[in-house]
Amino acid sequence: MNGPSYRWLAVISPLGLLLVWEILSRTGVADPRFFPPPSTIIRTLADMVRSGELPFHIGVSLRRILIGFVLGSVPAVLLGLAMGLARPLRALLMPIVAAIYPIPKIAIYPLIIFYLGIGEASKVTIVALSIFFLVLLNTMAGVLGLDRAYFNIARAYGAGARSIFTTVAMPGAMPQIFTGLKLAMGFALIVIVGAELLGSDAGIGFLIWRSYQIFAIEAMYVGLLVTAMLGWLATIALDWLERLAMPWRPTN
Amino acid sequence: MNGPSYRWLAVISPLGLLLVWEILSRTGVADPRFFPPPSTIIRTLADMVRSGELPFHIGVSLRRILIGFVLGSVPAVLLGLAMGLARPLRALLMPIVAAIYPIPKIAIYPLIIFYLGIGEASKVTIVALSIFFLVLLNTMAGVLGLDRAYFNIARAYGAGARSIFTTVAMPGAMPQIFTGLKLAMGFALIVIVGAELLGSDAGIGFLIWRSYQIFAIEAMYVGLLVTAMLGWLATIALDWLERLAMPWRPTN
Amino acid sequence: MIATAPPRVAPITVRGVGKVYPARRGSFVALHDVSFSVAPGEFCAIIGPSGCGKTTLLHILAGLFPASTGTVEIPPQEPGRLVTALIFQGISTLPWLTVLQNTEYGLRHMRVSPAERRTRAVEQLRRVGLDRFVDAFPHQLSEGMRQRVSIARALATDPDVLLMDEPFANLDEQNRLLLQDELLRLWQENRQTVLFVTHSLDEAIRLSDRVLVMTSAPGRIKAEVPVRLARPREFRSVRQDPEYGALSAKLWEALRDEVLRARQT
Amino acid sequence: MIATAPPRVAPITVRGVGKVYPARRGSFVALHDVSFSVAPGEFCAIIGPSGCGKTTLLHILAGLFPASTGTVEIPPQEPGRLVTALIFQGISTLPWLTVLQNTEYGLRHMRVSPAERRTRAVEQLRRVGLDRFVDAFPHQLSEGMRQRVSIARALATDPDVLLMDEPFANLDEQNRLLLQDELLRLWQENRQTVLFVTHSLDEAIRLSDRVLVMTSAPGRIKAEVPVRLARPREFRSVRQDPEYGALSAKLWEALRDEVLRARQT
Amino acid sequence: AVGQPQATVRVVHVPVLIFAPLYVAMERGYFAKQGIEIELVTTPGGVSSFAVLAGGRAEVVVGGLGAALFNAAARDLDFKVVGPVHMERPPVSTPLVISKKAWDSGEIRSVRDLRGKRVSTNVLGSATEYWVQSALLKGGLTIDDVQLVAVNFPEVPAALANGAIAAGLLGEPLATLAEDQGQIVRLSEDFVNGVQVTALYYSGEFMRAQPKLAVGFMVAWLQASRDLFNDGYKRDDVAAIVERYTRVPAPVVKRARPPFHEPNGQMNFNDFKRLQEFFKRRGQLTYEKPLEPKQYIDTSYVRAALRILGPFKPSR
Ligand SMILES: Nc1ncnc2c1ncn2[C@@H]1O[C@H](COP(=O)(O)OP(=O)(O)OP(=O)(O)O)[C@@H](O)[C@H]1O
Ligand SMILES: Nc1ncnc2c1ncn2[C@@H]1O[C@H](COP(=O)(O)OP(=O)(O)OP(=O)(O)O)[C@@H](O)[C@H]1O
Ligand SMILES: [Mg+2]
Ligand SMILES: [Mg+2]
Repeated sequence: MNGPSYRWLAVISPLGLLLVWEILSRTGVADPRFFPPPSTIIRTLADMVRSGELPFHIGVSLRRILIGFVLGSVPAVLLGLAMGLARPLRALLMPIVAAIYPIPKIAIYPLIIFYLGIGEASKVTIVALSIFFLVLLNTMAGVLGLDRAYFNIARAYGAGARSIFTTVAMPGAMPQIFTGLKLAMGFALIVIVGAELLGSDAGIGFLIWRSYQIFAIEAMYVGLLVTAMLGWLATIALDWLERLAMPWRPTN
Repeated sequence: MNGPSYRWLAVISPLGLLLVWEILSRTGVADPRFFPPPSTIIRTLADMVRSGELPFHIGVSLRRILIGFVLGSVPAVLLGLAMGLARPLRALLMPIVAAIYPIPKIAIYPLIIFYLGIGEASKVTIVALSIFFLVLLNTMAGVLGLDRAYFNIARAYGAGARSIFTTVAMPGAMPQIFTGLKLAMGFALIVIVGAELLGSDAGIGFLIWRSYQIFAIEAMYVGLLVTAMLGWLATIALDWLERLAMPWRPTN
Repeated sequence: MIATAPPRVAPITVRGVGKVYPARRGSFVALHDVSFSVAPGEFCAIIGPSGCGKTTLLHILAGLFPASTGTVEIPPQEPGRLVTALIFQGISTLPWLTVLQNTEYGLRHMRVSPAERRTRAVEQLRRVGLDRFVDAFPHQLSEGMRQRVSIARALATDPDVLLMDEPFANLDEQNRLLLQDELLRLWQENRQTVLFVTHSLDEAIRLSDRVLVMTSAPGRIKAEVPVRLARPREFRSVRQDPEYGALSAKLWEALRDEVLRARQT
Repeated sequence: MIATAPPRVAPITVRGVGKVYPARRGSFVALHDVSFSVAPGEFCAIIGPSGCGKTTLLHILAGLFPASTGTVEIPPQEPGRLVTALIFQGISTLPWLTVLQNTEYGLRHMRVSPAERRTRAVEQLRRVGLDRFVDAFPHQLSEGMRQRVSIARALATDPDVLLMDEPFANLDEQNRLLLQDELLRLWQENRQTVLFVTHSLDEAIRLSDRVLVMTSAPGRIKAEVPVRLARPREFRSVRQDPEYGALSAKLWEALRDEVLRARQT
Repeated sequence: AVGQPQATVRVVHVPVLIFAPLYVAMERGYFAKQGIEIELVTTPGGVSSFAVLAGGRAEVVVGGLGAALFNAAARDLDFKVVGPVHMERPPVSTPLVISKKAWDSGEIRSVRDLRGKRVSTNVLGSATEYWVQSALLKGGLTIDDVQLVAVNFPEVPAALANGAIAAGLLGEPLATLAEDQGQIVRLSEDFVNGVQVTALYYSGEFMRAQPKLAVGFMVAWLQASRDLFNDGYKRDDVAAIVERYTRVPAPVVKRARPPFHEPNGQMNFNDFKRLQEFFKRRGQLTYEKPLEPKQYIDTSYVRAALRILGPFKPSR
């Protein structure tokens, strides 16, 4: 029912916006010192790609996000599944998790650089930390939210603890795990950009902050653009991973 | 089925953790310069409450969050409902929303202080912005995810556009709106702490960063503790609001 | 025993109705050349395999969307009254409105004062035995009670025609039997024209004066089976009537192939 | 017509079984002093109002949890075979496993080689007519097909006792009638002992040799009604048997009060 | 004179030791005497100051010199550099430091030993980057011989301890604090001599609309700078004022290497030229053709103030 007229709207609206911006900026209605025309931004982007500066910063940030993401989410999923299945474990750990969870992890960043210094370790750690609890809680909720019926089927057909872990808890919690991972990606991006803003020598956040500090406005917009693109890429990657991990789900 | 033995675990586990920490710190097994004993932290907290410093910073941050939250979420809900109901509006705005949504809003903070300066306005704005898209998209998804049946009921019983807005879209999307608001609160907390870390003369984030800068590690832990408490308070407040806003939902 | 009211003057005539939905590839024909009519005050059941277009047909009759081809004659809506009231399959109430608000929902959009609205809604709730639950929310009721609310909502607007789309489909059979009793009682007090969609042979036979059997998609009327059992239709007497067994066998014969065919796709 | 197999030697005896659940305030008695027995190869139906403890009873028999009081005698599990197989109400398959994996699921936990697992599963899928859907996921099937998968899964373990918990409850009546045909055919080939829980009078009568009627909670056996209709039970012949109307009237009489009582709470 | 109507002037600052003249002038009533009431605006880092000035949200900025100054000037933002805040001369108040451990082990004993290692400055693209270059040049290295990273001053001791950096610039009084705690050793503190690194900026609007206040501000500023000449920081009342605004304990303030505040408001145009060239080479400027100092410096306020105050005589 996607009328062609609507699709048309969806294409012209962002283009239109850019065009209006370009015109306003070029005619000086919008102060080009603060709102440089998109064409200039694109030119700066091209320059920065050519000089290798931009790919370098993107690579640095991507690496931090990826490593931090894996380090944070894998243990979170395993522990989350275990906590979802085992009540004593849940009772033991939940109060601690609940206490740490609501702390915005960027607030811990000073603490982390206290202990780990300002190198890669602290950046990877802050990403991992900011993800860990979110994924843990989502995974656990996924197991807890599973219909008892699945466990009953498993047990009635002879499944032991291990089989229940792999054939019920894990696949059953998968949708919630991915909900968690997707949210986590949002948080990871904020946190890494924040951490790079606060103190770093490379990365997209650093690029934005340095451009801001030296008043290189176009480069700052380039940084924002790239951040948005990182966000899209992350979303696409996770969507793809989700389809891969859950072939049993209806596609639409 | 909450066995009393488990409840017992849930109480002792955090207390036990604090006790172990205290002992390790006092005996010097853990470096007390980095891990001051909890009792010292509590004492610092009490001092800072008594001196009025802590209430002041909490007040500043709370105010920023509250104002930003309202400024961000009210238009987001209204626009989200409208976009959920009206396809042309959705087609027009979605590409723009989708482009801006994945940018971690903290990355825009330098841009915001360019335009709005470093006062309260920029802090409130960054909170509002970091909330707006999240709430907007959740609200819209809430309307779109509503079973057609509700709209059919409304139309079969004579509801016009206005009645559909108020008696179907709004209450129907309410659960998703609150999902969005709760997520948004998490993001708002990160963003305000981040913004206060980056540049401010008051607020919890500032307190943490300054404590870090002057090596006042106890005060830094106090800042973290307070941040966690802000997080809890926000969660409790939103849960309460949610129950209030949706009296029709089963309580459990 | 309640006296049977005289029938209201509200016939339905459907002529050559077809409905085509846009589909992923091309289009999907849900209904094709459906024609039938229902006499004023008649209780007419429609039975057909899943996906044959029953809901589509009822939604066209209720005016939710137009037919692709053909014409429909049904009494037009009047201000202050909903001449044609639709009772839905599955989700039948708005979960965020109380039982009373749900019952008033039709009246709210008409020129009816709040006071009268309430009076009329409460009266109907009393008829379906739910006046104690005026301020309850749907989730606090059982599925059967929710369906009674949706019946009360329909009756509150004082309709001449009731379009019922598998109202009891989500109930277990036992509660279904009890609700059938209640529906028959209510109908006999007012004698609206009823078009009642169901999957159940037994329900169709128990309730209606006539059963229309539809083919699998695209839906057409395949057969028309009059049900001449005496009213009121008490469970025991219906079941022990030899006509009953014959009717259900006959209907199943007409349906079986269609169901098997619908299953294939 | 398929010859009826000789019955297997697997009786069930239930003596004074009770079940108490912990509840918000104190405890909730779901079953109270339930006693009955099922002969080897007998098809026994249990019917009772919603919430009367039917599922609880079956889960006790399947060994998912113990009874609070009383004893249960049922053939014990053997390695390589699931002597007692349970077929579930509602959700019956694991949505993340393919049809084949679901069917193999019981065998996977037994000492059965992967190759044999597959052979046996495919064979059962052929019996229920789903061998074309071996690699499909449950969401790609209709509800009725999913129930057939769960029947295949049970049969793959070659059980002596089938415990069936409203397996057809989520189907529309027409598909239900078709599945009843299939179940009867499968059962007549193997003659397992079957305990079949249902809400439907018609289903109980159509399928079983005997119907146990339960009271509303706490559930007890209220009545026992033997069904002496001839087998095989073809729809038309069953419906036109005068015994059928009498049986259904009788069962409804026994049930009606219980359903009304269950509704109150 | 006292009692005349006070006009509010908004001053953007960062609460650090080197901006002491601002706090001293406030506390000693020099601003009040000029009919000025100060409203302090705290910034994240000095840099957004240009947007603040241009946007008319403040009249005065006390801040550092950096690439941003030149980029903003090149974009015709409406402001001017009107006077100095402090200069660095040996021993500098922002030394290059290394960890005590590295010193004791003999791993690093001179600037030369830093080749290929990570060295930090507080803000990239600020004047401090130029100092790193100066310090390295003294040891026979250039900035390209090390890995330059940005580490905020407060993080430097921890970063050194963790080996994240081998050396870093560390501003006073943090250097003294860290030295007290046995964390650091000063590796080099004589690498610049008389280079201006922080400046006073006026917004164009302020200069045009309130020229008298603009001169008055400069008068008060120079008065306070003169108070801080020589051992000014060692005085109890000054240390107390600095403690009040920066929260650095007064005893530490007294022991820290004091920054030098040019008492006659002299600025060396060559310093600016050299900085501009330096940033150009570092690729941090967004324009091609070098700016003339006149385009962003206006010394008329210093001259006007000196006419009122007379030249500084180091009598006390
Ligand atoms: N909005 C729609 N767009 C496209 N196809 C539709 C739409 N609504 C219904 N259909 C299709 O039209 C056919 C008839 O649908 P309808 O709901 O009328 O069937 P039904 O007889 O009510 O089925 P059931 O017994 O399951 O309620 C189905 O195949 C369905 O998939
Ligand atoms: N785990 C449990 N804890 C507490 N109460 C339970 C539990 N399981 C079931 N009950 C209660 O026990 C009673 C019987 O439940 P059961 O599921 O056995 O009923 P049923 O006869 O199968 O109902 P239905 O026909 O709706 O399937 C119900 O009132 C139910 O609420
Ligand atoms: Mg339908
Ligand atoms: Mg049950």
